[in-house]
Order: sequence, then C-alpha cells, then structure tokens
Amino acid sequence: MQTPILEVNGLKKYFDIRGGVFGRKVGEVKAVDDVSFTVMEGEILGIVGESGCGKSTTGKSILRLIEPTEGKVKFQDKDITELSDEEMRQLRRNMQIIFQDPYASLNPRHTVEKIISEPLLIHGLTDKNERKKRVTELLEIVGLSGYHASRYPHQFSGGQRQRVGIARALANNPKLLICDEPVSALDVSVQSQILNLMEELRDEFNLTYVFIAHDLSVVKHISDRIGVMYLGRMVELTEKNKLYDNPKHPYTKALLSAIPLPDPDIEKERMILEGDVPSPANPPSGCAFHTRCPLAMEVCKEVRPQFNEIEDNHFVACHLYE
Amino acid sequence: MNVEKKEKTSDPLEENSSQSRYMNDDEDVKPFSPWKDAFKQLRRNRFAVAGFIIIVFFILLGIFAPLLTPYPYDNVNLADRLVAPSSEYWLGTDDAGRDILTRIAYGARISLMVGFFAVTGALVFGTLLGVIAGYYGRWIDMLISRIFDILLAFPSILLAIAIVAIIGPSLENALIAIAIINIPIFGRLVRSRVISLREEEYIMAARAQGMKNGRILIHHILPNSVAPIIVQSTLSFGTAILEAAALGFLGLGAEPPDPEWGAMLAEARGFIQLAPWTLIAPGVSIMLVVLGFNLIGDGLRDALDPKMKN
Amino acid sequence: GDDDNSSNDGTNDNGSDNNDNEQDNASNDGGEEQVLIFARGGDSESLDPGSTTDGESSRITRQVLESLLEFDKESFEVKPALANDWKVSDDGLSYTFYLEEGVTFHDGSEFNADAVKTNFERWSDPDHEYSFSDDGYVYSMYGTMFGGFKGDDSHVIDEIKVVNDYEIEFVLKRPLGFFLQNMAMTYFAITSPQALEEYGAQINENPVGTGPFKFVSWSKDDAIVLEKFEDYRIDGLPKLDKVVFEVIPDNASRLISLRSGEIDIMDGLNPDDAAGVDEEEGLELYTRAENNFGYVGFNTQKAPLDQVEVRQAINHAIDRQAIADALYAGYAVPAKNPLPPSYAGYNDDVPEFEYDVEKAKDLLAEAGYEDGLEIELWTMPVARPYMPDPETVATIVQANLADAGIEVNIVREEWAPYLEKTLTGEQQMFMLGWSGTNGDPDYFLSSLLHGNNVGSSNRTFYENEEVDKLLDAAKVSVDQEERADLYSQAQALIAEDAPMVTLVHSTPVLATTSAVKNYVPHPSTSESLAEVELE
Amino acid sequence: MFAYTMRRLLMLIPVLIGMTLITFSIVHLIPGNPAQVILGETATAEAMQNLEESMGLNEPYAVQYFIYVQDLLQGDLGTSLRSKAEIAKEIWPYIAATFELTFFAMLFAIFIGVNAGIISAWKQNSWFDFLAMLFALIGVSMPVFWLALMEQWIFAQELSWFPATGRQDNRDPMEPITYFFVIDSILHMDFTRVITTLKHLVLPSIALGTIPMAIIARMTRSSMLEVMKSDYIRTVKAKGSGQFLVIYKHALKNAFIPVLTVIGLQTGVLLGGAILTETIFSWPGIGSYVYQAINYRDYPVIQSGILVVAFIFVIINLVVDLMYKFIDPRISY
Amino acid sequence: MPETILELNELHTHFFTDNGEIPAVDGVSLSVNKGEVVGIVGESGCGKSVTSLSIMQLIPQPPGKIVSGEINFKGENLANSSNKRMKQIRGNEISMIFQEPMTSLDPLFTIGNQLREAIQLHNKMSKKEASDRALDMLEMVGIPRPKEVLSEYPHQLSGGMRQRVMIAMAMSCDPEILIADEPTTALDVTIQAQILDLMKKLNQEKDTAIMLITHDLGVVAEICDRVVVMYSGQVVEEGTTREILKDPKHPYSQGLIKSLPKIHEREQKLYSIPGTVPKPKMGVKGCRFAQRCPMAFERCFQEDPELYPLENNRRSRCFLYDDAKREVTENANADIRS
Ligand SMILES: Nc1ncnc2c1ncn2[C@@H]1O[C@H](COP(=O)(O)OP(=O)(O)OP(=O)(O)O)[C@@H](O)[C@H]1O
Ligand SMILES: Nc1ncnc2c1ncn2[C@@H]1O[C@H](COP(=O)(O)OP(=O)(O)OP(=O)(O)O)[C@@H](O)[C@H]1O
Ligand SMILES: [Mg+2]
Ligand SMILES: [Mg+2]
Repeated sequence: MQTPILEVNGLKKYFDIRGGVFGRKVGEVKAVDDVSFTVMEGEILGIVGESGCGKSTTGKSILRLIEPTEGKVKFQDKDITELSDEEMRQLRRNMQIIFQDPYASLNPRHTVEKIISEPLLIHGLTDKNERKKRVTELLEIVGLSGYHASRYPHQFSGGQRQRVGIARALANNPKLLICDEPVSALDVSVQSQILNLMEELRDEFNLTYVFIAHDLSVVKHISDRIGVMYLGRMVELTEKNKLYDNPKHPYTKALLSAIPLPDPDIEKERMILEGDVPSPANPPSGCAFHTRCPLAMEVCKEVRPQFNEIEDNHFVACHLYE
Repeated sequence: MNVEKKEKTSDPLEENSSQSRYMNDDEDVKPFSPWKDAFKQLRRNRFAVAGFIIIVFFILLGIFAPLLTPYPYDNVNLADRLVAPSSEYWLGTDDAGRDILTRIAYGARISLMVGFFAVTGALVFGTLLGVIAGYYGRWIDMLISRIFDILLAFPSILLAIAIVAIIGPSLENALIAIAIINIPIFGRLVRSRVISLREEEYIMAARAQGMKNGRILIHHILPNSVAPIIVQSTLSFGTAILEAAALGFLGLGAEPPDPEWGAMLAEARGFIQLAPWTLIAPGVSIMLVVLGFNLIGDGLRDALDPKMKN
Repeated sequence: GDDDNSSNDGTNDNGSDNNDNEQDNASNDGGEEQVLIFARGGDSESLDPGSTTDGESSRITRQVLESLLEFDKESFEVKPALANDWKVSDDGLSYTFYLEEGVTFHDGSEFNADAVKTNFERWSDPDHEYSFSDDGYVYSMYGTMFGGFKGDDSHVIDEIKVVNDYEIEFVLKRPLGFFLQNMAMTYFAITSPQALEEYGAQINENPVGTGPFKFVSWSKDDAIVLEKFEDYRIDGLPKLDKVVFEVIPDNASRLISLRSGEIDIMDGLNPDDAAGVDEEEGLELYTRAENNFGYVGFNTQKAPLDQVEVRQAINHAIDRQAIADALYAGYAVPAKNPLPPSYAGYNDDVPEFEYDVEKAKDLLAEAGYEDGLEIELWTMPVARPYMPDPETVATIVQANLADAGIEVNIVREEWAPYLEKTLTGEQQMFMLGWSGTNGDPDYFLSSLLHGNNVGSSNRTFYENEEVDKLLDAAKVSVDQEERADLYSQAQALIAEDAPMVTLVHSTPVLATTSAVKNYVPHPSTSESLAEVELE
Repeated sequence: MFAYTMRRLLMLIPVLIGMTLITFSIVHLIPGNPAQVILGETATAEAMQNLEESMGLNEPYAVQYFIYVQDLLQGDLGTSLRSKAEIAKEIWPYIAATFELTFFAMLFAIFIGVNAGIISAWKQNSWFDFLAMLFALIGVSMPVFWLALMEQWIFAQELSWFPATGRQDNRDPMEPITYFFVIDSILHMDFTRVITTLKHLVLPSIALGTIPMAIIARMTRSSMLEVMKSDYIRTVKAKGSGQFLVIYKHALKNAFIPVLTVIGLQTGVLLGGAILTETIFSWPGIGSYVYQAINYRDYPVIQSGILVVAFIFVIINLVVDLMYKFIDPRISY
Repeated sequence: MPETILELNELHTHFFTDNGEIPAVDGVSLSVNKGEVVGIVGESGCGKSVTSLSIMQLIPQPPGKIVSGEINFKGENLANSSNKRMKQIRGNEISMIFQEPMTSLDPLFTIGNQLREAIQLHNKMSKKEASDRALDMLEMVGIPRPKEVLSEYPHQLSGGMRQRVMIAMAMSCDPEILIADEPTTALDVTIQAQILDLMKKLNQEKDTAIMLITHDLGVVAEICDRVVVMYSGQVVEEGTTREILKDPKHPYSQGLIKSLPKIHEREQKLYSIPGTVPKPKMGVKGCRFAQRCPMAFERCFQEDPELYPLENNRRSRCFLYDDAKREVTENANADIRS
C-alpha cells in the first residue's frame, strides 16, 4: 500500500572533542547513536525529544548537511550516503529542510525574491521572468503576496519569515521536507497559522515531512507517526495515537506526564523524573535512560536494549519488553 | 477542505492591510535594505558626520593643493626661512623656507594615498587569505593562520621597520610594509567572520538547496562579511596614516622633499622652540585625518555591525 | 577649587626643585663634588681608542687615556704630553721620544717605554697577543695613518726600540710628513698593558690609561661616568670630581635638558638655535673651529661631468653662502678648497666660484648644453657633521641647478650601498664630506683627490698626475713649510679642474650653562676636560 | 591548565620559527654588503673580506639560518657591529628600561582608561561620557611621537614640571642592581631617588600610554555597557545590591575579559611605540637601542632588538591568555 | 476578602527610542493577593517582562521610563520610592527570577558567593552564617550535592539546576512575592515539571505569593490560581484559571485557547487568529486587538475599551462587555463556540 520514501538505517553521528596538549581527539559527542526508521510517502513522521538529544543532527545528517559517521540513508531506494557531491547536489531539489530559527535562516542581505529564486536558479530555471512568476506563485501558496518579494527579511514578522522559508523549501517541488522545529520560535497564535499551512501544503503537493519538535502537543497534532528520542537514540516509535494512549517506554511515559496541559479539568498522574539528561559526550552504559528511569533494572545498566517492534508498528527500545 | 480554504483566505495578511494601523504589515512598506538602514543611521550620527566633513576637507585640500597657494611644495626659499604664520604664509614656513600650508595640502595627498593603497592592499590580500582559510579549513587554514600569528607576533610598527629594513626605505616600501602588517588584521577578521557565517543557518540552507561552494562564498558569505570589512578598512585607514607618519618620522618612509607629514615632523623636530608652527601643523593634520577616519569608522560600526563594537 | 589645587601642586613642585638645588649647592659650597654632565647625541662605540674611528668614543678616551703628544687646545699644533720631548733624525727616519717619569696608570701600574711599545705592536701586528683580532678588533686608523700593518710593504714603522724605560725610538722605513701629528691623535693613546692582560677583549669597556679621569661605569646609550684620577701627572688637575657623558639623541631634547639644568654641556646644537642660546641668560654658546667640509662630488669620468666646463658651471650655479646661512644659520663658511682654512697650506688665493647663474649657463652652452641637461644627484641617507641635513642640501642644490637649466634627479641609496656604489662609480653627482682627525692636510687632499685612492676614498675618480706628484712630495717631506707650499700648489690645480663643489666648512656649535668655565672646544671634537670647572 | 599551557607553548614554536625567519632576513636581504656598513667610508677591500668571513656571510642562506638559530638557542644574539659587544650581554639594561617604561605606561593607561571607561559607561550620555570619549578618540588619533614632543615642550621646557630626558639624575647616577631603576632606588633605600626616578617616568609614560589608555577606555566603556545589559547584572540588581557592588564586583570583572585582550595587544603597541618615545625622551631602552641601530645600520642589533621585543610580546600574550583562566572559570583547558 | 499585597494601577511604562516612543506597558492594572499564584500570559512582546521589571524598578533607563501609574506594595507606592528604598525591597520583600537560567547567574563567581551576596545584602550575617543559610536554601530547592555546588561555577551546572539556584537565591530572604518571568520557557519539559513542582511546593510551604509570567497556558493551568491575559501592553482579561481556560470572555483569549493544539482531543483543523501580534505603538486609537478580531465592529476601531468588570471579579477589555452591549456578547459567544 505505502511505499517508503526514506529509510534510515543505523545512522550515527559522532562529533570529535579535541583537547590536550596536541589538540588531538580526546573523545566524541555521540549526538546520534544508531537511529533507524522509515518514512512512508505522504506521511508525517514526528520526532520529539528533549534539547540536545540529537533531533537536529538526525535531520541534517539525513540531508548530508552534516556527514553521518555511519549508517545508511535511502531516499527513494537510493543510498544517498554513497552519492558524489554533485549527485547529492542534484538530489537536493527533492529533499528540503525548514529551520527552527526564522531569523537566522534567511540571508539578511537578500530580498525575499532573491532568497526564493535562488534554488530555482540552481536547479536550472534560468529564465528571469519565469523565476519571477514562480516566486510570486510560491509566495501566494504560503500565504504572502507578490509585493512582498522586494522586501528584506528584517521587514517581516517571525511567522512571515517562516512562510518565506517554507516557500524557499517548496521552490523545486521537493518530495521530502525535513522540518526542524519550524514553529517552536513562534507565538502560539502564529504557530497555529504555520501548522495549518503545513498541513495544507502536504495535502496539496503530496509532501512527506519529517517533523522535528520538542512540543509534544504540536507533534501530536501534525504527525501520523512519532518517534521519541533520548540522548541520541530512538527509544520509541509508533503511530501517534498509540503513543499517546499507550506509551510503552518509561521515558515516553514520563515525557507525556510532564507536559502541562491547558485544561484544569484533566487530573493526571504525574511522573516527575529525577535529575538531568546526561551528556552525550559521556552517555551512560547500557540503556541511556537508566540513570533516570524509575523502573530501571540491573540489566539496563549493562546491556543496550534493542529497538524492537514489540507490537504491530510499535517499536520500543526497552528491556521491559524483551 | 473548503473550510480550510476559507480560513486561509481570511488571513489578514492579504486582506485588511488597507486598514492596518500597525507597522508590521502594509503594502506601502518600502523595501529598504540593511544598507539603506545603516546609511540612515550613519547620517543621524553627528560624530560620523563630523568625521566625514574632516575627511572631505582634507580630500579637497589634496585635490586643490596646486590652486590653494602660489607656492610649489618643494620651493626652497632660503630668504623666508622659519617665518611665523602670517597673512603671506598662513601656516608659516619651514627651515627651507617652504610654505607649510602648501606642504600640508600636498601632504594630504600623500597621506590619503598611503592610507588608501595600504588599506586596499591589505584588504585584498587579507580578504583572500581569510576567505580561503575560513572556508576551506584544514591544513590550509592552519598554514594561513600560523602566518597571521607570526605577523601579529610583532608589534606592528616594529614589523614595518623590519620590512622596510629589508626592502629599503622609501614611501613605496613604507606603503608595502604597512599593507603587509595590516594583512593579518583583515585576514583574521574575514576568517572568523567566514567561520561563523559558515555555521549560520542560511548558509546551511543554501547548501541544502544544492548551492555550490563558490556561489555560497560569493553570494552569501562575502556580502555578509562586507560590513565588518568596511568598518575595519576605515579604522585601518587611520592607523595606516599613523604608521606611515611614524615611519616617515623615523626616516624610513617618505623622503624629503616629499611633504609627508611624518617626515615633515621629523625635519621640524629640531625647531620646536624656534618655530613651533613647523611641528604643530603636520601634527594636527595627522591627528585630524586619523580622527576623521576613526569617527567615521565608529559610526559605521554602530550602524553596520553593532556586534563588533569594541 | 580646581585652581587652588593646581597652584598647590605648583608650589609643591617648586619646593622639591628647590630642595634639589640646595643639595647641589651644598655640595658645591663644600667644594667637594664637582659633577659635570656632558650630553651628546649618540653613545660611544668603544672605549678602546685604537680600534675605533668614532668621534663619540674619542671624546671619552681623551679624558681617560693619553697619547705621547697632544694637540694644542684650539689647534692641531702638537705639544708634549706623555712624552715631554722628542727628537727627529735629519733624514726623518727616526723619532725618539723622552717619556714623562713617575706616571702611573689608573690601575697603579707604571707607565714606561715598554707600555708604549706594547700598544703600538698591538695595533700593528694582528697576531699580537693583545690584538684581539679574533674578537673583531680592527685598528683601521692605525692602518690609515701608518700606511698599513706589520708585514705590509707600505707600513711605515720599521722598528720600535725601547732605549730605556723612559726613552723610545721609532724607526721608519721612509719619511712620513705627519708622523708627529699622528702621535698626538687620541686614537694612539696608551692603554695600561696590565689592563690589556686583565680585561683581554673586554678592554673596550674598561679603558685604563693615564688621563685626568678614571673610568667608572658605562650604561649603554645612557651614561658613561668618569671620576677624578687623584694621581694625575699634572698637579691640581683635573678640577672636576666627576664627569658624566650622557646620551640624548634628540637635539631639541638636549637643549631642553640644558635649559632645565639637567646637563651642563651639550654638543650638537642646532645652528638655528644658536642665536637664541647666545642671548639667553644662563647659557653660553661655543663654536668649534671648522675641521671639515661637505661637498657635492662629480664622477669626473662619466659624461657629462667629464667636461670641466660642466663642472665649473655647476660650481657657479650653487649658492654656497645661502646654504651656509640657511642650513647652518651662519655657523659655516662657504668652502673654496677641499681643506679647512685653519690648516697649514690652505690656499687663500684660489679664486672662488662666485654664485652666478648666467655664467653657469654660458659655461653650459660652451660645453654644448645650451638646452640644459639632466643629472643624477646621489644623496647620502645619514647625517654627518659636515652635512647635518643632506636631504635639504640636496633639495637646495636641486633648486639652484634648476635655475641654471639643469634638471637634477635625486637618487637615494642605503648607506652601505651608497658607499659601495660611489666607489665603483655608478653615480654622476654625489654628496659626501670629510672630517679631519690629525690636523694634517694630507688626510684631506690625498685621501680625496689622489689618483692612487681611486677605488678607495677618491670617489670623484679625479686623477691629475701633477696633483699626485705634489701630494706625494708633501707626504714624505718633514719640512712643514715646504709641505705647506706643496699643498697650496695642489689646491690651485684642483680648483681649476673643479672635481667637486666644495660647499661649506661647518662650524659646530655647542652650548653650556654659564656655570661651566675654562671649557675650550677643540676642532677634533675631543677636548680634555681636565681644566674645566663648575662655578 | 598545565595541558593548555603546554599546548600554547607548543603552538609558539611555529610562531617563533617564523619570527626568526623574518629577523634573519633583515640582515641577509638588506641591499648591500653588511661588511661595508661596519667599515664605513674608509673600508679596504681586504678588511671587508676578513669581516665577511668572520661573519659567515659566504655560506649558503640555509646554513646561515641554521647557525643563526643554533646561536639563538644558545643565547647568542650576535655581535653589535658598532660596539663589537655581544648583544646578549649588553641588552639586559635596555630591556629593563623598556620594561619599566612600558609597565608604568600600561599602569597609567589601565588606571585612567579603565576608570574613565567605567564612569563613562555608568554615566552614559552624560557630559563626562561625551568628553571622555571625545578625548579617547583624539587619543587614538594622535601620533605618539608628536604627543611626546609637545609634552616635552610644554611640561619640561615651558613649565619645568618634569625632566625632559633620561631615567635618573645622572649627576649622581646610582649603582644599578636590577636595572629597574624604581626598584633599584628602593633597594638603595634612597627615598629622594625614588621620587626623581618616578619623575623621570612621568612624561614618557604618559606619551607612551595615551593611545592604549584611549583604547582601553573605549573598550571598557563598550564592554561595561554590554555587560550592564546582561541578564546576570539584572539578577544582581534584583537581589537588591547597590551600584557599587554591581559595577565594581560583577560588571567590572566580566567587562574586564575583553579589556584584558586589548591590554595584551596594546602591550605590543607600547613596545612598538617605545621606539619613538624612547628616542625623544632619551630613554635608554630597547627602542632607543633599535633606533640608534637603524641610524648606524647596525643590522645585528636591529635584528636582535626586534626579535627580543617580538618575543616579549608573544610571552605577554601568552600570559594574558593564561590569565583568562584566573578570571574566567568557564575557560576549561 | 484576601489581603492584597501588590497592586498595579494604570501603570504606563514607555521606551523612548530612536524610532519613537513605545508604550510597552500601556495602562496595566492588576493585583496579587497574599499567598496567591497569579499567572500573566500573553504573546511575545505584549509587555509582560516590562511590567514585572517596572515593579522592581529595573527597566533599563534610559530608554525606559515609568510614565505614570501606581505600584502599590503593601500600601507603599513603589513608583515613587527612592533608590535606597528599592534596594531594601529588592531581593528581600520582592524577589525575581528570570527566563534564562543560563545567563542569569554571573559566570565569574561561585554559586556560594552569589547566594551569600543575596543573603548578606539584607541580613546582618557573618560569612559563615550566610554560607550555612545558602546551603539550607540549596537543600530546600532540591539540589543534589549542595555542598559541592556552593563552590562551583554556574557553567558547571545544568539549566535546571541553575534555575533552582536562582529560586534559592530569590527565596533566601523569605520574600512576600516572587516574580517569575518565564522561569521554565528555556527548560525541557521534564525539567520544567520539576521546577513547577518546586514552585508549587514553595508557595504552599512558605505562603509566598508568586507572580508567574508565561506564554504557556499549560503552565498556567498547572499552578496558577488566577490569570491575567495581556495583549499589546494592556491587560485584556482577568479571572481565575479555570474560568479563563474554560470560559474565556475576551475574543483574544478565546482565540488563543482555541489555537492551541490539544493533546487529548482527536485531530482537527486548528483555529488560528489571523495576523500577527502587533508591536506596541503610540497614538493607537481603539481596541488593540480589533485588527485581528473576528467580531470587531465600528466602535472597536474608534474608542479605547476599558476593563469592564464581569461576575466573580472577572474583568475583560472588550466592548462586548460594556453593559450597553450585553446582548451582543451572548450572540458572539455563541458564534465563536460553534
Ligand atoms: N557541530 C557540533 N559539534 C559538536 N557537538 C555538536 C555539534 N552539533 C551538535 N552537537 C551536539 O550534539 C548533540 C545533539 O545536538 P542536536 O542539535 O542534534 O540536538 P537537538 O535535539 O536538535 O536539540 P535542540 O532541541 O536543542 O535543537 C548535542 O549535545 C550537541 O551539543
Ligand atoms: N530596552 C527596550 N527598548 C525598547 N523597547 C523595548 C525594550 N524592552 C522592551 N521593549 C518593548 O516593549 C515591548 C514589551 O516587551 P516585553 O519584554 O515586556 O515583552 P514580553 O511580553 O515579556 O515578551 P516575551 O514573551 O518575548 O518575553 C516590546 O514590544 C518591546 O519591543
Ligand atoms: Mg535542534
Ligand atoms: Mg519577556
């Protein structure tokens, strides 16, 4: 029925830590440590997790904006980790990214027109007038107008800039969009505008999203399936309702219970985690979560749990379910 | 689906802009670039305007030097040695009876030229090296950075002296020396700018669109490095003039009869008691020109690159 | 409030100044410490007189060490010093000196004929144990004045015989007209052999002689301190208890220091400041007799300067008096001979090249340059006593010659290449000068204009057999009158050929505070301070 | 800390090599023959040849450089052409003189600069701020040597407040011990001497210190303004502390980090500026030493003088870097 | 009637910038009772922080200035208080913690030093006593290994721990009110839960009133008793937490709550308030929200609405609640909810 558009297999990204007398490598930050998942065509896969757990690194590694240390990334059945720079460059028209910070992701010295027409030019649309037409079209698609084209980013509000960013990403009709926290910098009232827009676009252009966020309610709202990351690892991945109604991993449970809900009527059983997220430079042995897990067992300290499909379409990495 | 469309069109961004009383969205909003913005701010900065006036004054002085006084700058007139400022010689004469005002005016040419060429040279080579080091990184960065380190390990005037000692004293060589000592300043600035820009999200975005390195450099990184380079150029303009004057004063720069201000000071040095005006005019000129550039530089920095403030 | 404060500060300062003065006065009143500070522009190179030609060094060694003879206070007339008498054989090949008895060096050792011999051998023989040639010691002045070193054919001294402790004989290979002058030069002052033994190659920082002052300390580029030598051979001398030679490189700063009483004597006054100093209460102005001349030389072998008319034309085109007045504020005299006027044999009858642009143009036309010509002028990059401001002189010359239709291109070279290249004759016109050391005309005329010296010190490439003959004859004659006459003839010939534009003889000016008494500047720049007193 | 120090020291090696390459070139790339310079107008060809041989001028450059570095490592800075003395032996008093001068100039610059900067930042946009920053701007625009000449003219000659030249009263020079004359005069237990020595320091220190002072003032001000806007200063204020605590405890310490960098860099400017200031004030420091050497074209001295100053500068910057650690605990090496 | 300890009355704080005067706080009136947790919500730039900083007299001055209005703290108008008096109050009677725990502690001083400073500023204590007290405070806020933390520097602590230190510092002199300006926004949800828990505990144990500034309605629901909604420098609505979240009166509050994605409801299209949050601007006539308001009518663009009192001490700044317009209100409410 559904075909996978993106398959990530054993993705790892370690950043070197340098130091010592000779500035040699003295360690690694295991920003992403063996993450695997598949994204189906037309699907929205949400990824949540706390700050620093490797969400962005995963997103960027998929696009090879950061070269992954290990692992395979298959896009439309092509292993992109093996492509040459030039092939990769060509492929980029099909895979795009939207960034979290609407202020930092637009070149402040370019007009919106230039920002949006650049990807068109790169991928072969050389006719100036046509580019102009396309820019106007794109602006309208994302809810702006043609007259915005001549403005500079600093003349827009955050929400509008994010729209520009989306227009740029859409310029070459990509198949896959990686959305790296596209709404977390926005105000609530604007956030809903952008979320709606993104949903519309998905429907209209049959897009596939990998939607990264740390706000669980946002992810829940927009995604079809959700992966939960903790310290560079995927700990749970399943359909969104399954995840919210029946979380398996203790971390997922804690995360869900920690979200404050704007509804005074909901009495929930709270599960407050102790301590902080450990550093990815020095992750705990075994299950990375065992230091904070209320249900930790001896085995958790030593053996890293497998990421298993314990139920239909429900993957969990936890010794409780082995 | 229908509902959604409706809601979408109810987005006021397109709709009720005519009524808007808020600055955030308006069809009338003129697109204005960050440059224009900076320029507006600069014009409002009284210090910068003062600096601008000073520099324009000296530029005009340099341009119209031949028309300004009836004397050639190198006209030795031993009958009128060390004449105090008077209606005939507004700023007096020096020990060879040359009109100081004339020499100051021609000296403005030299100083501004030295500043211009030294800064241009430093800027071109510094930017080139800085971009290469910053963008390509690895061993080439190592190499270039070490060269910068070495050049910066010398107090600048001392390095200039060393260079002039090697290539011989003359105005041209002083200019070359000053350009060389300024290369690492630009180089480092550009390098760090490029490195920080390389991490900017919009650069990442450009790469994500499949942009080639060269294009990223030219279209994104360089234009965004321009502001600090302009600021630094203006400030360096001032220091280059000071350095040239110092070299001239030490007898390692311009030679007489070239009316370079530092060399004029060196010549006049013995006359501090006898004819203080021979020292005051070149000294004040140097100070004013450098002050002018510093004022503009400060203003530009505030306008273009508030983060660079230091 | 602010004003009050500042005036308080003022009085405080004055107060402390007064205190300083009181202290000084107190020591003067007690007749104890007489300290003189002599400020000059640069530091000494070496305090070993034989191994340096540096004037700033002689100035000090003159106080610490003595030669067998010495010059008169104001002229180059030789007088007894460590040798109280001497005898010259008729053939001029033997000089016997009778030494002062009972003289001791500062280190207590005795001065005698052996000491003299040791010193001369040290200079003449590079293998001598005290020659220190391995440490870079070069006795170039000895080589110049005595025709070379041991083993050289040109070396004039054949043998030095110690007759007895206080009698020493120099046997020469051939006569040398200025041998006695040489013996009076500060460069040939006698160092204690015991000190040579003790200090070895460090002798240049530890001079030990028989002079009126003992060496105390030397902090480089700052001060050299000398103190009274109690056992000085002349009773009652020196008058001062201590002399400090201080370095103040900048002329203007030095004058400021003199005014504020920080120093007592300053050398190297700007001629322009002289008039002011002369009038100023509390300061005295002194002049040194001229002992040098600056010139614009012609490469007489290179067109168009190989034509005598061109050379004469240029001579007429330059306004010497104006240069003297302007650059030296009158403390210089236009030069017509390549020899200072005070020298024996100076030919005052040589006609001047009067400043006459028209005549210059005529001469040029005669030489075939009625439309003018273009000439290079090499300018020396360093200031010298005879040319305190070469750049300005060059620009004046340039301006003067322009009036006569000669376009001058100024060429600048570093000092070393300047000297090298002018020797090989790359220049057309060049600037240089010459300062006297032993007061003998030979040192000027032969060095600069003898054909044998082309390729060494003769940079005009001037060769005139007649002139050479006259100079050779004068060199070997021991009859001073005859010598004077020969030099005089040579000057007349040289003037006709005009191988150079002799510009000016500068008269260096000095200033002292009025407290300084009995100070007499010597043309050689090194004068003894033994008789100087402070009031 | 140790590792960082070691790493910084190792990183010095290429810099030092580069520095020696440059200073080496000074003697070997100058136009003309160094031997000619030494012997001057009256040089004979033979004497020149001897000298060339003894100086090793006829070896290939690589060999000469190797010998040069080898000599340097053994503390041999060469021999002055002029005084024939070993530079290494005679250089210490010059270094001490320059150190003393730079130290007091820096002291002056830091004291006035930092305080003016603080007050300007504190009273931002007041007339004090305006004047102080105008003066600071004029200060950075002023040629050092000109300032020195003017100072000497006004304060030494016209007002006679301070001596115009020298390091001490040379009528009664003291026996140097460390060659830091202020320290020496204290060691001699001679109070009036301390005063006169300090008086000699006033004019040159001010001349030399003016530019760094102006730069430090500007830097302090902007850094203070920056810090005063920061969250943690707001926290300190929210705790209820007064201005004094805010400014002198928290703001200053934080603002000082960039100022410290400037101080390190300005030391280089000072050391360079010393060439000009020292000659004018007859300060027998390394600047005078090099300047005289330039006049006499004494290349070994120029070479070694520059090398020594650059070396000192490099060391000072190293020290500044290490000092960060003491101020800023965030820097982890 | 509970005792009111802090009351703002028509507070106006303006910024005088190059681009003109900005009325960041434009007539804010609100009150905090003893032991109560009051939430202030509103979108970015609506003046929440400026309001709280005005209370402490900590707005950057220039360009900011309290133009008019009263800040009554236990009967004393702080708007007129001397600097000296404010020093006594700050950190002692009114404490404040900030959004950015990462940058709110001086990086160059140890935690102990900074805590001691806060304690000793308001208490005559020896260093030793202050240290003991600091240790107690760290224990109270649940910092693990409090002894060591005293001698550590801020950069050695995680964000959550730093925020705990900030709270310890703020609580060290037992203030009457703790003003917390978005104390959890920069923290992860699991950490946020810890901090909210701690604040709730402190409120209950010490009876400290808390003025909690946030833009997260979830946080408000979690711990606040009462809520004040701000929009463009003004209070637009005020009421108990339950009332505001369940039955918002002002169209802005209504829109805000509707536009939140909800975790426990089945997916549906999100409501979105059109347009963007306006920057405060001088001389604006009419309701600040009228631009984006689906129910705006003529009057909204011409007159400034007041804070109209409603039942249960609620207030709302909307003409719909002007008594004359009661009926319209009912209809409109019906409209929106449908
Ligand atoms: N270039 C880099 N060099 C070294 N470490 C890095 C680099 N980029 C990211 N990291 C580290 O990798 C880890 C994961 O970072 P990442 O940005 O992927 O997290 P994230 O989940 O996106 O967090 P956030 O929610 O804050 O955006 C972090 O600990 C981060 O410090
Ligand atoms: N220093 C300042 N200068 C000028 N305007 C300022 C300044 N500080 C705040 N403002 C303005 O005051 C208004 C209110 O700002 P405030 O910081 O109170 O918003 P906030 O509600 O706390 O927003 P956030 O949720 O982003 O913290 C903003 O529009 C801002 O532009
Ligand atoms: Mg991220
Ligand atoms: Mg805020």
